[in-house]
Amino acid sequence: MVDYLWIVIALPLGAALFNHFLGRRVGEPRAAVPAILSVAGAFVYAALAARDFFVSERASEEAVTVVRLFDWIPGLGATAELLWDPMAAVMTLVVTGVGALIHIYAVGYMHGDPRFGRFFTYLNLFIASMLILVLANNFALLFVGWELVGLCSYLLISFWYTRPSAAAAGKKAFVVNRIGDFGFMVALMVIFAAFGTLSYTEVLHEPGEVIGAGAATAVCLLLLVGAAGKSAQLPLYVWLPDAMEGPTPVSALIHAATMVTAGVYMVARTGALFGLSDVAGGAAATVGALTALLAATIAVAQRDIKRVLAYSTISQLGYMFMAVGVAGYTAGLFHLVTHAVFKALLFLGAGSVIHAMAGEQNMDRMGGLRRKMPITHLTMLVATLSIAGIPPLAGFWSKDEILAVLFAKGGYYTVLWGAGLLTALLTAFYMARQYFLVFGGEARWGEGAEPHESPRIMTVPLLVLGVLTVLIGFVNTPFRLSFEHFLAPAFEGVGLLHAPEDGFLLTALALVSTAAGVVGIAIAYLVYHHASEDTRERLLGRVRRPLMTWEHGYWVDEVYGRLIVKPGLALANWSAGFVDQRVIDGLVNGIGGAVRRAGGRLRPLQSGFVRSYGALLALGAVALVAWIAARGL
Amino acid sequence: MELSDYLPIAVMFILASAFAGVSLVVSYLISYKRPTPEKLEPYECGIVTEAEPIQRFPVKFYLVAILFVIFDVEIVFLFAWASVFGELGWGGVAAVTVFTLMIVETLGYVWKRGALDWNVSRRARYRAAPPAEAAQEMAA
Amino acid sequence: MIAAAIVTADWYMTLAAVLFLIGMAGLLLRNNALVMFMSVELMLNAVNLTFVAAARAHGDIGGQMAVLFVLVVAAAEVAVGLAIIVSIFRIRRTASVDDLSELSG
Amino acid sequence: MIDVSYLSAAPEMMLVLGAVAVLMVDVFAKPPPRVHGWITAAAYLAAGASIVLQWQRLGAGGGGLSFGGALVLDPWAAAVRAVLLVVAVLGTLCAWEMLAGLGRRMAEGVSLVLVATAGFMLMGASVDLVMVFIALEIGSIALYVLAGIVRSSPAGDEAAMKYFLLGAFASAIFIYGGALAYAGTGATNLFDIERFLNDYLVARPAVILIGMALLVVGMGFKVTAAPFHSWAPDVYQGAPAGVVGFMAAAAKVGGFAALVHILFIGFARYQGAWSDGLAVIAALSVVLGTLLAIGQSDVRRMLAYSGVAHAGFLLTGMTAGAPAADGLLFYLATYSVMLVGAFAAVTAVSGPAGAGSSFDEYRGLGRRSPVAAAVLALTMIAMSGMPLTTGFIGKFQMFASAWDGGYEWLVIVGLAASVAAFFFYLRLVVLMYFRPGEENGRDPDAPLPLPVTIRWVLLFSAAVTLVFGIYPGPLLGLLTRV
Repeated sequence: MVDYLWIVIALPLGAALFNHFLGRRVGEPRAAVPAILSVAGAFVYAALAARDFFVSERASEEAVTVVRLFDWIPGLGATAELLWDPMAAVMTLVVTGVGALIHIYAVGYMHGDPRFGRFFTYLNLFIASMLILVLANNFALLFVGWELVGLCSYLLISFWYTRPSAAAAGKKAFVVNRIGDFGFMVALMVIFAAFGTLSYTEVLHEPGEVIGAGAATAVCLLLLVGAAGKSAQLPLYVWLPDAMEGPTPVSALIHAATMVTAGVYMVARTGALFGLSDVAGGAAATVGALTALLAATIAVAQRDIKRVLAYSTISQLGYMFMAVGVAGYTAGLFHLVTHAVFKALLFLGAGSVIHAMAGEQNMDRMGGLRRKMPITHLTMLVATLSIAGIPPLAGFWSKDEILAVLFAKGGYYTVLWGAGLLTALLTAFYMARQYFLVFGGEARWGEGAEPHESPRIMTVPLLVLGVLTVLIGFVNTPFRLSFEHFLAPAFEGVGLLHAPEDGFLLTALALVSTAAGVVGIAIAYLVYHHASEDTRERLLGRVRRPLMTWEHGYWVDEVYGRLIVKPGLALANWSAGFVDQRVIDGLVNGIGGAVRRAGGRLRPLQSGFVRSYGALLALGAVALVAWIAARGL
Repeated sequence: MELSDYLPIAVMFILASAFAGVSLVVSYLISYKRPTPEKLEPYECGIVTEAEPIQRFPVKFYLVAILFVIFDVEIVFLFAWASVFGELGWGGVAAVTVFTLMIVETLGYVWKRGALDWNVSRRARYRAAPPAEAAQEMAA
Repeated sequence: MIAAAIVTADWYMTLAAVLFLIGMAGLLLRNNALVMFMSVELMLNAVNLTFVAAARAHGDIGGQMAVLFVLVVAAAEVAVGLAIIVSIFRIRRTASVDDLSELSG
Repeated sequence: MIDVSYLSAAPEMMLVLGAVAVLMVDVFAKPPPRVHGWITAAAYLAAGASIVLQWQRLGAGGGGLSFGGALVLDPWAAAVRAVLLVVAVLGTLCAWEMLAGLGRRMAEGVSLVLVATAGFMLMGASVDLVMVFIALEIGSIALYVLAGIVRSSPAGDEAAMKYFLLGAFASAIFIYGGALAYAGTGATNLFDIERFLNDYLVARPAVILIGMALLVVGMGFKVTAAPFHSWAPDVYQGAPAGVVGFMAAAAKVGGFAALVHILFIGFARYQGAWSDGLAVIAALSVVLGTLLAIGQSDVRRMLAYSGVAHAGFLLTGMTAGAPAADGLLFYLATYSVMLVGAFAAVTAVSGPAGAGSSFDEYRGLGRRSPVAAAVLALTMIAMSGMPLTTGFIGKFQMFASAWDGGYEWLVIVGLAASVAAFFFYLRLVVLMYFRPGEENGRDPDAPLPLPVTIRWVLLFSAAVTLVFGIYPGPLLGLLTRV
């Protein structure tokens, strides 16, 4: 079974190829059939292959299998090898499981799109790439997957490329990710230089014997740069909100459930290296905490239903970074799994709402959808409560474990625990706010809008995910740490930080975090549901200033723009009204522009005159002669 | 004097090149540039040029001259061969024969293409088949 | 005997270096393609002089052989170069290379 | 005295024989174009067969010096020949339409391609500076003529003129370097130079070092390393589309082949001096090439500057010296196939003899010619060093060599440039797929005619780029024998 693990990757890849060549010919509904079947098949195969891991009494070495496919780049110690251990299995199951549901949902969502087949091509290609990423057994193959998911993300964000904003968002995502990739590539070079190979098996097996703490810190910080790019952490998170220009199933699959968690996965995977460096771990946790808090505040003031979820995703990814930063890998991965489920559900629900409202995304023009869309409403409610941390839903267990781990680490990390708690409160608030704005209260939609429940092909995945949201948390409760035991073989020899076992402390922590969630929901209820229109206006008027700052995401795009673009121009933009879209050319296009200008400045070198070319050649020759003669003498 | 003792040459090479380079750059940077057609004439002397200074020759002179140069210079290798004729033996003879055949082949090609005809008529006949290309054919 | 009066290989090589630089300067400063081309020939002749002088100094025949090859290559270059110059002259009526600057950037 | 092994020059002999046959048959029989095609194919086949024989000889422990020490038969020379043969076959297919359009001068065009290939092959086999020079000129002079072979094109003439004047200048610099090296060591043969430098302690090696630097300059010109690159954009833009890919790839392979012999054999002793020099040139090439490519609005100029950057990457690997040789060869082989593939697409768009390739012509190419657009996109992605293409593996090897050689800063520069390079490579891809076709009177979606020869080239280069990108083992295994 495990020997043929490549089938898991080959299935979606084959479907992608099929749709690439025949997608247009087979027509709309049928193009989705191979796409869905391949991903579902991959899920089933992976589940069967993971069967052995559930037998708990096995020796841990046996649980880790390396499947060798072929010699890839012999000189680099990069063999095409797949690593099948519990962590890879968990990731594979999440990717294919959630992926399959989203594929089904997309059949309804993308109905009528002229490039229906192409959409599934990209989606399947993404699944295959993501599986390469999680199954790789060396950094080179990891990098392959890493780049490919980036490429798919880019293609899918700008899927509706006729919209200029979609094309710009795609570009932004790509460029910001390149910045992260740069750090990652340098990290790979350093790892290769230090270890002489890129294979996990050799690099991650007691790396402390090969490199010292200083080198480990450098490697881990570089890896962290890469992870921050892919997982939208400070300061590279700016691309993710814009990525919401893509179709909603894409947002659910790539920008919530799977791809953006690749950074978390990578840090967990390289836990052996991070274990050598407290600095790098602390940096990861701090970045995560800051990102979580910052993104949560921004989410509070968003009006676009998808942007709320985007910032919420950034915030939740911050949680995961906090966990893996303190070596709480189980907690981080657990939250990764639950988050994949309930955030995919939230996105799909939002997509269902957008679908019903004929493309409307502004929550100010929604309201009262509870009765029009019962299934969507119910599932969204479950997911909202889950992310708000209300027991016994999935989000409660995983978030609670992260906070417990942080608290257990103590010292400086208690501050981060506080930030996490505050974030939990804010999370509950903005999610409840979203719920009340969309489903509660009176209908505020305009003339001619006729909201209706989505077709069954979209609601069934919602229901499945809803049930999962209720149940999946129970795989790892403090009463029964099944998930932790399951993952244990993957973290053999890594200093894993566990949640405290003190029952009283655990209960106290759980009560505190639950209270935070309840308080957040209560405030939202009072402000957005209970209070009259006037009272609400008056209340919000008092906090207008911070709200506006948050609505515009602290003007980060603008600030980035200002750092690069001419200060005068940026100042004009600043005072011109803080229009997010107008200054979207932030850091990204700023750097692009700077590079392009530098290129432009060099162009006169190439004047077209033979003699100036000759002069350049001669000067170069003289300089080289002088240099070499000076070196050699 | 040591053969490798050429530091003065190196220094001069660098100095001279740097001087040339720097003066080029400086003159480019500080000079006024107001070109007029007169200034760009090869010989600017106040009187407007009416014709090209030198009468141009027909292309056929050039062709013959070039062919002469090529064949003349190629023969240089025969001297080198002749001076070690004895040592090289039959292998040398074979190599030189091949070399000579290549030259003869070139001669055959240009001859057949009409490059050696002072009189244009035969070249015109050669080109008669595809007349459209006649205009492009001049310098071939 | 005055030592300086003995003409050693160095003298030739210095002369060759000077010739080479003159050729280089000519190439960079003149704008007539023919003259530029003649400058290249001058540079190649400086190379020949260096080869011959060094061959003499080393008592080695190889340098002299190299000269023959350089000569022949120079002749081949002449043929092609002049053909290109003539071809351009036919279309543009100029041999100034500064007029050839439409391809740039 | 006579140590002539004809096998060690057999491929070149076959090609030259083919060139002679094409010319002779043309003047005496005035055959249709297809006959030239048969002769050319026969010449390539014969050359390929000789290369196979050479490999066998090498495998049996044969090889070594020949022709009075001017040529060497070693795995490097044989492998370079194989690469060049592939480039030549692809290049000829690409250029075929242009060549056939030359009418009575077609034979000249075909024989020039054959002779140029022979010349660059010889560069890879030469271990004598004079021989390198002759080989270089055989290849280069043929390329000068090819650049301007379409008579009606002013851009082609300008390209030929610039290429010629600057090329002659660079050649003069190169052979002056050879002369100075000879003056300093008393030998033009690289093995003799190596022996001299090993046996004698040269107290003041200025002449030798200057000579070496000038040799590097001359080769730097051929491989379009900055700052000796300025001819490339203008020549690529002005020369007839069909031959540009061949010109660019062949000159680069030949130049690097010779540079490797010169530096790794002849001047191995001075590695400390030249690897620093190469590092500086490499950094300059990578940075300048990338920056200048970003601002271009012509595909060929963009490819030229990207070629400058790629020369920089290759030089980056070369700084490590001899251990980098097999990686270099892999990079050269795969990059030249990509390059020819990209220019095949350019040929399809601008027409066989066209000059210039404005970005606007590529708008909506994805719809007009899916094959050309897909292959061009693939080559762009590969050139940017994306994993799962040969570009990634080649680049990674270069960086790994340089890092091992202690040039960490150069690797960082190269990585940063690779990141920036995504801008312009992706720009073309976006243009082809995500922008509507131009609207200057004709149907923006009108299918683009794709001659069958060009289609072969496109598919072949795409296949090589992908297959060996995913599974480079066999190719690497073959080339590591070098």
